Amino acid sequence: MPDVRALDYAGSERLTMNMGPQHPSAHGVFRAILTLEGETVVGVDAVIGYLHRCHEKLAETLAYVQYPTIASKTDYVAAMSSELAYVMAAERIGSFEVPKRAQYLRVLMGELQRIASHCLWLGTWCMDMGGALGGGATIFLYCIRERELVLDLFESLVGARLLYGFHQVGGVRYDLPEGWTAECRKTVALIEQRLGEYEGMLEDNPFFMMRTKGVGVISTALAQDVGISGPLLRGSGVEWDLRRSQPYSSYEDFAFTVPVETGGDCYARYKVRMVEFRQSIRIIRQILDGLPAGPISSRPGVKSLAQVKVPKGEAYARVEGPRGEVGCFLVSDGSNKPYRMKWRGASFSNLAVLPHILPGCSVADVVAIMGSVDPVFGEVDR
Amino acid sequence: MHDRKKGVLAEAWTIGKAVGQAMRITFINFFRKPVTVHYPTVSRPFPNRFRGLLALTYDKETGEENCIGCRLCEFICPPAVIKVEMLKGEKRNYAKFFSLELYACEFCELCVQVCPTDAIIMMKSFDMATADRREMLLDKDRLHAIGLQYEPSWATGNLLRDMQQPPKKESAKPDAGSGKPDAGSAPA
Amino acid sequence: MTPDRARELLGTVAGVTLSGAGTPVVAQVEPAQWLDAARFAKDTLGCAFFSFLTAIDWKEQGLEIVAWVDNLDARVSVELRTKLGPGVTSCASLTPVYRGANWMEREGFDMFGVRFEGHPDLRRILLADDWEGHPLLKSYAVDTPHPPYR
Amino acid sequence: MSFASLPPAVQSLIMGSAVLGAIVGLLAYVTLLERKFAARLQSRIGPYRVGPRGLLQPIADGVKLLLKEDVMPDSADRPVFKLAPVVFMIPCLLLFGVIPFAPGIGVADLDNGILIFLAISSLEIVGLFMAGWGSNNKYALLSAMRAVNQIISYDLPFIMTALVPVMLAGSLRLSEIATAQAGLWFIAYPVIGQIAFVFFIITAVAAENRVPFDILEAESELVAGFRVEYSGMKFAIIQLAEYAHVLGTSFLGALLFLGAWAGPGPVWLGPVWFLLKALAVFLLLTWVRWSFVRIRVDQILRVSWKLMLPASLLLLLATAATIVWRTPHA
Repeated sequence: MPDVRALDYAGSERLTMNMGPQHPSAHGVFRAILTLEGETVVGVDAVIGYLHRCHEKLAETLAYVQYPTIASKTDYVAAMSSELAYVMAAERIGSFEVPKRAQYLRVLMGELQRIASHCLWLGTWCMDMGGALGGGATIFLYCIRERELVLDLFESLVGARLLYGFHQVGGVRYDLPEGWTAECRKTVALIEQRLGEYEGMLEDNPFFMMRTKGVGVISTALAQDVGISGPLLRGSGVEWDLRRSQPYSSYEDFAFTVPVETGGDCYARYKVRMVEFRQSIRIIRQILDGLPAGPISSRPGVKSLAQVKVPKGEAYARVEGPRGEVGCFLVSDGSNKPYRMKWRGASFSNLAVLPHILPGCSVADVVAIMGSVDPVFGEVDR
Repeated sequence: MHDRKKGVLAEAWTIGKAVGQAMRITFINFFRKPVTVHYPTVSRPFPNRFRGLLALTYDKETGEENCIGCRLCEFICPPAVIKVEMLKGEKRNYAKFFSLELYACEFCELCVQVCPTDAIIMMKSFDMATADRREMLLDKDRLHAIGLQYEPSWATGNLLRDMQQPPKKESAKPDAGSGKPDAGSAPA
Repeated sequence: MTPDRARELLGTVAGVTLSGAGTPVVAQVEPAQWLDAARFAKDTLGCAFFSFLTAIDWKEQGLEIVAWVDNLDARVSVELRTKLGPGVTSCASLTPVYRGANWMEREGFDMFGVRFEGHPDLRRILLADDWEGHPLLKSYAVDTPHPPYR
Repeated sequence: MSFASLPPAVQSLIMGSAVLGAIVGLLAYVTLLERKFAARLQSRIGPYRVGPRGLLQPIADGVKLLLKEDVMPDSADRPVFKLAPVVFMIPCLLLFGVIPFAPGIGVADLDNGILIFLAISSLEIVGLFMAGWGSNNKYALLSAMRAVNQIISYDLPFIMTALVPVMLAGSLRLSEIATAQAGLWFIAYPVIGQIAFVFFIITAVAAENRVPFDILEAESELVAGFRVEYSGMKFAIIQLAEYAHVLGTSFLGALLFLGAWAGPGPVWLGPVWFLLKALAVFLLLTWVRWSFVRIRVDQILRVSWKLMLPASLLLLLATAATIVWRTPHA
């Protein structure tokens, strides 16, 4: 955080303004204590932790069979990828194999989740920029309309719309119901068509371009230094996608491109995510075409608490979630509960970049930048 | 706003086109059917696997309660909302006491999955808002009553475990979990 | 840069013990060399990407600090670890090398009470400022009473 | 005894009360219209629960706001805080005083009607700034400062654009501008008419502080802007006044460009036509509002001073030139 007093003092009175924790664009419970000079931000103190639920302590008290259902509460907008990070860490320590069908299902869910999550991001971001009583709300409702379709798919698969409990150590808990693949194809086709509408409303639109181009530039060096990941990192010109660079769960079987933009501004992040939308749809189609038959789990379904025991060891499993690298660092002492779990939330690191880029922006840019970072506070505060 | 390379007129034309485009899209959506569901009067159809209100079941043939008070669900429950006491019987055991704190339940379906007798299941219902928190503390009678009141979801312990069953070593017998996409539409 | 080359280079740094094979390169560092090892990882190994920093409480053996950095171009991951020793709660801060260590170290201080020497702004980050104790220590029971909510 | 034989003061009083009553009733339903229209743009239904198809919703809203607790911040500047909604409301309602709704129907058909209209229209900023200042809230203060910036910079091009029909009609009297369009609505006037109308819509949206120019409300940055501390009836008054201002501008737009009460059918249908046209302008403003994202305050000002103001001046010049060119030299 730059020292406010060290900045050059223009002679006007400074205003300290609290943005959050109760604020329409706080994306949950983020509190930014802004020091303003007129409308220009000169100092930022970011306060987080309002949603802290001791997930890391909780994980030490819950067995490997129990925690995946709660792991979904860390990043509740992309529950599938957070669950996957946890079970992958456990599988990596124990060298448990995962059947091919389960791996494909995990990828399928991960990509659907990415679509759902990006829908929410686009909607809320536009709402930040466009106002709840204006065009932003329109895009928000369009995005939510499409996101609901994806959640419908999840609901018919696992029975829940937000917190799935889909993964378990050694595989997945639910197989596809009848008619699901056809429904899925229909949904992604519809979403692909609607994506064009969002782009039509936003791209070339002078208002949107003015708000996003050149705003909140994150340099490549800063991006790596702070450890931001996902679309933000790729928007800053680094080609780093864990699905490509460290493939997990059979991602190497699928063809997709990793979008990279060099602008580092809000518009670059927007472009990256819009391409990711389409690439996710592409991966989903490939999976639906080539879904292998077979079991969905290498271990029998959960019957008791002590069923999954993981040998002594440590592992760090990282997953490319919609917001970036979701990591789970697991230390096992050989019992049915982890000895220590470190949750590396993508949003936590992504949000840590804000104090570096906000000074010098105007108040209106603060919300645009924060929206483009796409933080989910369940994951920041854990 | 003003791009110096292009002329003012060309710039105005691009802006005008983009503005028209945005307004055209909202206009298209004006004629789409609203997606709103008039919730309390109309209810969205529940999917078959809906994870909703929990309930206890009776045996269809004998009319006896299915729960044997084995406490497996109590042990597995991540937020620890289930409390069971066992009552030893001659032929079989019963639950002497069964309570479920629905206000802390996270609907993960683990209790359903571990139940060896398919006694605890989930119902196709979610609207359980109440003004009194104590109403969400469900005892055995309430849970049985809920089981008769709503339509049950597809999942039961045995069905879920079958679905997740890995292939048996050597004798790979086809079961619900392997092979074709599983018949989720079959009611329990 | 390959994992093996990184291993070879890291082996030349004083106070570094290597273990494991392939990626990640696990380097056990003496606490005194902590900052130097991180600087070496960034400058020489090209690990510019800072993934996370955390601590593990090994009960009577004391705390261990774990940091994970990546070289994104060469796809080499380096896991730096240092055992602080029983009863020691102070460690050099990585903030001069990695700006991302700022929040991670604040979290480490918050949860484990590790005092990161040289951190510009070591405050609690997730818990309230008046919280008592450091919850992720094994000595902190899950049902420790907490001050009432306000 | 006929209406015309009454003393002028009594005539104005009766007419004023009638217009006020009609406008307030209309305003309530204009809010419903906007909500329904916006809902359909967004694939929603909009309010539908109160009364048949939600028709009683404005009344329910009014009752709710009436019954709500009126909260005032402790450290607010009390007289200013209390006075602000009224100061804000009065000019917004006064707008309707100068609009002729049909030949002879209207409170006052002044010979410089449009000037009065434009003057009153920019007065709302006083109440707005009072509200922002009196709330003793940082968000409100920022919003009030933005408001002053924005409204001053957009009233100028707004006035310039409104002068185009004045020049075409050759009169400042609103009723004469209306009758001058008997042959050709000014929106159909070649080139100049259409450009002027587009400019009018843009500047009107900006002067009404509606998205994409609603930086003073900007709820994602400033929560609710200048009205963040207002609740209950005071909030209702501010809300009503805003809608009154929008509706007044819509009437002006219909009068200046769409031929006011001209339309097929008998003469008594005139006011109905006028109302329909005004609502069409209102819906256009609404449509713009619900289609774009907001722009930043400095960009708004830049657009105004560097683009809208020169462009509207040029337009005015072009209009003058056209008129001179088309007028046969005597």
